[in-house]
Amino acid sequence: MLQYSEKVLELFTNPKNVGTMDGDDPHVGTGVIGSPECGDVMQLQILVDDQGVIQDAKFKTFGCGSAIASSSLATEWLKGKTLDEAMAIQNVHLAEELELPPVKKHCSVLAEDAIKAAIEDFQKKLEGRTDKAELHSPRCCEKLNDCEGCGSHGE
Amino acid sequence: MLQYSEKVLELFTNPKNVGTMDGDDPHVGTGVIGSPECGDVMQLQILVDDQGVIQDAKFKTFGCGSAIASSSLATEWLKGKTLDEAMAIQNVHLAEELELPPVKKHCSVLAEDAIKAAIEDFQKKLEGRTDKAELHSPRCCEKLNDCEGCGSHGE
Amino acid sequence: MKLPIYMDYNATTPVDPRVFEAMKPWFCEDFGNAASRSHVFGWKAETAVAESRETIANLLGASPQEIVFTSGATESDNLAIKGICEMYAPDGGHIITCMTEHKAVLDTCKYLETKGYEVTYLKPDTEGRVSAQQVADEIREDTVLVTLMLANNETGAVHPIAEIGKVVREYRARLHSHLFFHTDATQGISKIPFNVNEMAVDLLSFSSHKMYGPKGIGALYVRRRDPRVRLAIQTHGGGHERNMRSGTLNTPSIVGFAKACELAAAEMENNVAKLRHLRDHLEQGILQNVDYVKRNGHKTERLCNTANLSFGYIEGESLMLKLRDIAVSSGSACTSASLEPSFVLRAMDVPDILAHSSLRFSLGCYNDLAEIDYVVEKVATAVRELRELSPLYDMALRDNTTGDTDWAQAD
Amino acid sequence: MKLPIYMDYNATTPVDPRVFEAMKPWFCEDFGNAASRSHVFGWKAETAVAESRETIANLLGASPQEIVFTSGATESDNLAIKGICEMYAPDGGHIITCMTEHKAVLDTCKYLETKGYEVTYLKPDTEGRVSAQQVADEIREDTVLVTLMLANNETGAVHPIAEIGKVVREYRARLHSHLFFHTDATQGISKIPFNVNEMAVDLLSFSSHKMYGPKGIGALYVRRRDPRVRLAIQTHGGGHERNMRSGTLNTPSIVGFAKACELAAAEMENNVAKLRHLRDHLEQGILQNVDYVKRNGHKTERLCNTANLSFGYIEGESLMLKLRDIAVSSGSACTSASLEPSFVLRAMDVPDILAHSSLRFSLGCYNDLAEIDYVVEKVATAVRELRELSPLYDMALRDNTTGDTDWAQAD
Ligand SMILES: Cc1ncc(COP(=O)(O)O)c(C=O)c1O
Ligand SMILES: Cc1ncc(COP(=O)(O)O)c(C=O)c1O
Repeated sequence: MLQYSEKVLELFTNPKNVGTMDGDDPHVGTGVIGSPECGDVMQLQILVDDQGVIQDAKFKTFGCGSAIASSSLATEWLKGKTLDEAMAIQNVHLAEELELPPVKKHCSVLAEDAIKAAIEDFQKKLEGRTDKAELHSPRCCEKLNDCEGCGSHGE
Repeated sequence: MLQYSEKVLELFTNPKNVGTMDGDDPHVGTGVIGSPECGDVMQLQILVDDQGVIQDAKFKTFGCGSAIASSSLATEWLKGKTLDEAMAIQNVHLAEELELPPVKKHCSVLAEDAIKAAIEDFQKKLEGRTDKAELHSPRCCEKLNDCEGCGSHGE
Repeated sequence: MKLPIYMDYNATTPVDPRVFEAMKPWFCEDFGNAASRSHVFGWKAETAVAESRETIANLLGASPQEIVFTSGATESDNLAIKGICEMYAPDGGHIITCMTEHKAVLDTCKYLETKGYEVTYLKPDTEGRVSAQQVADEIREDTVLVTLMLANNETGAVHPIAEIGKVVREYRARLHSHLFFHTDATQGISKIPFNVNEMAVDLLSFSSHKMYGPKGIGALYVRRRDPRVRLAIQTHGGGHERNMRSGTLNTPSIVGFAKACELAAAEMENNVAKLRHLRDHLEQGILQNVDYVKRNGHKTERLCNTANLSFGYIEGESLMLKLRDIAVSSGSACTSASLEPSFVLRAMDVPDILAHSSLRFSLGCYNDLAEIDYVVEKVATAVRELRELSPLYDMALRDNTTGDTDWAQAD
Repeated sequence: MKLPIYMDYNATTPVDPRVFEAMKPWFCEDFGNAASRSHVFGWKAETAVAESRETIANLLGASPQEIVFTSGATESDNLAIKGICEMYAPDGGHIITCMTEHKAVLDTCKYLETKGYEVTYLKPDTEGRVSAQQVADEIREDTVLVTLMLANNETGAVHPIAEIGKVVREYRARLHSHLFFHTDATQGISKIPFNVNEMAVDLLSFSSHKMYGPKGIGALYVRRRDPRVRLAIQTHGGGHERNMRSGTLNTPSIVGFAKACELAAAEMENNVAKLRHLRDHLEQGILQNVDYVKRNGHKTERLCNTANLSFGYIEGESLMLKLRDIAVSSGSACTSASLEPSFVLRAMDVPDILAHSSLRFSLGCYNDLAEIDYVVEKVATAVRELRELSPLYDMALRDNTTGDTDWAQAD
């Protein structure tokens, strides 16, 4: 556990937009990213109106404080955005806003991926494709080598 | 330097019988034992009367506190003894009296050797032999291996 | 109640104020170098070291000459393992250890593998223990060292050291070989009564800062008789510590270490009873208030102060963040950037997801019941809140998979 | 005046009370493990270690990442020498050192000789110094390490480190080889302003307890740039200290070490002036009152606090016994049972008998002029009394051999 920024702590303690929507609703797009074995799973859902504007967003996250804060922030940002605007959200924006330290960057990557997965899921539905939302392996799920400053040499 | 016994300290601080006699006097026997390189040289002299009784004894010693105390004690013990009695003085007697620790045993060996050398020197003169007293290497002058508790691994 | 509450005593302990008192004069006043043979400053230090050595030896049923001072258990482990291997099997040999040892043992063994030694890493059972039979099965003619810890730092699981010691002795006699038994007793030594002869160990590592003594000082017990154990020197220098470990002796810390051992000997029984009571109270309290909790490590053959629990469907680091005013540690390694969960839990076949969900509570003699109650309450709330956030919890309930795990039950 | 008077600061120093004050809170209150990443107890310790590292680095003109904490200079020397040799010349190579190095260096080199390394032991001049030319003359293509101390513990003689550093750099560039320069700066670091870049050293060992810090903590400076120096691990474990030295960090001692470095930096100039004044006063006082005294070590290129003097015709141990209320050390090794006089003096061609007659006075910042006067008086009396007992003094006077030695003169 690292020393978290104020912003992460605030969003972790009082997360916004926690919840689940009906994944079968054609207006809902669902992205689930991560793997439990790696310690992070993010589920992010968007409710899109007929104008392609995101009316609502919800998340549930299994993961560290930064992961929870990143997903909460992502849902906040999504609300009111068009899908194109939503696609433009990048992990660096989230990381900067939350002042994530380098070792926590992957949490923002995860959130970006979850946004994209949710939009993709929504678009598939729109196009009549029927494959279900499934767990995506996150891009960042590689063993990091740089263990300088790592706590595993605990005691 | 070791922690010395009371007896060694007393004899070191107030040594008895310090001095030199005339080595050419036929009544005087001189023993010189040790080597400066090894850190100990004892010079022990006896004045023997015509009855073969030691009337006086003197020493000078270059060496540690135990060496000085051993030689001083030896001179004390010699006075009034016959040569045969003097020959019977052994290093263990000196070591016991002075409570020498094991690493200092060689000081008492040195003193015993010095007694014997002085008597021998006197007897040579008596027998008319003319070779001069010379420096004998002491029996104990070997490198000790047991360095347990040695201070050379100083700092 | 003072916050934050420290419950990470397996990581390190505070120095007992009585230990600190004992150390105090040795910094500024009686500061001599124990190797200074020529004056009273040195003699005083030397005497203090000798007395300390005796106190420390007494705690183990050892003799003072069998205690070698080191800078801590890491150095002790290195000295024991490399010291034995290089002395008795300079051209390579076989070592038996366990997958859940401390890194100081494992990394040393891995190093020796690069030097031509073969290492068998025993796999513990799901409760974290190895059996004497497992050891017996692996001993070979060229086995030179069995190194197994007394108690595991993460789970508290205690190995059957006495039985293993007996096995090693038997094989040594039967094979007429140089075969030695080392135990890293760092976590156990102040919580489990220990006698090196009854346990039949030949070498034993431990560290002062895990038992209310100062950091930076530890010891290696090295048997002198039946058999006499020799070690290849690891730290060369003036030849201190019977040539097994050179360097100026750290008098204040040695005195403090000895005081800690003296107190451990005198107070172990009471402390153990108290710690077990507190730990059980904590564990039962949590199990009564939280479902889907798994206990890691053996239920009874376990350190009296340690509870390692996995909380299903939530991640350990976020749980710790909820418990910010309680100092515990997590089986989720490193930072969550490293995706490696605890290798100890993994070796016990704890699924990675449960390893990521684990917390280690390790109690100490300064904890009390009020703190335990506070922690139980806090943990229950935190778990509830995080499960509300957890997609995995939803999925498990939906897919009805909660029954797949063998959750612990309150007694 | 308080007796006994301590004049053996090269053996160890008392902890400065300001250092002790700085250490205090880290034992019982802020006791966390700097490796505990999951709570504030750990963070506090980690921060203290980081700040300490910076203070220590500053004293050397190094950067904090270049400081590796060890248990003392002995361990630092071992880590530097074996670490370099095993990393850059695993199959053997050539080392240059000097006959008067500390045992931590010499014994490590001797160990490496048994592993196939070749070691050149430079002979110092009669004043205890080696020259950069001597080093240059011995560097070969397979030379991997030059290890020479900054200042000698027995005589205080100071080597020309900057010049030697330059030579090593030149050869490294010319030979395109892995060639490094290590200095054991234990005795010099608080008495000689030192900058690792100006001196061109790649590795530097030192120990806290020689500079008014606590025992049991030291450091190794390991250069990170031009060139980046890597070391073979000597203490395996969790990978602390950028994997160069594992084991729980000793926070209180690290904090104390840093405070000692801070004070050294701030007060070095004053201390050096004071120490030189006291030392010269002592030396001149003795030379004015006692004849047949020889100075061991260079007169000017010498630690400001050290005077190593041989008193003709008397033995060192008996002299110390006369000076029981003054704590000094003797070049007569061990106990007089060992017939080995100091190997340092021997390497300088000091005759054995004068080595047996030598005393080392090493002063510290708690000495004062009144003590110096007392010591001069005591020494003069003791020498007179012992010469009255000395058969060698008689013989020298009788045989008129006193002129054979180059006795020191008062200025
Ligand atoms: C089982 C075990 N062995 C070894 C160590 C290492 O101890 P130290 O850091 O004091 O060297 C520890 C704790 O750190 C431990 O828990
Ligand atoms: C020059 C030198 N190097 C190394 C050491 C060893 O230091 P430590 O005993 O702190 O390991 C000392 C003193 O003991 C020393 O004087």
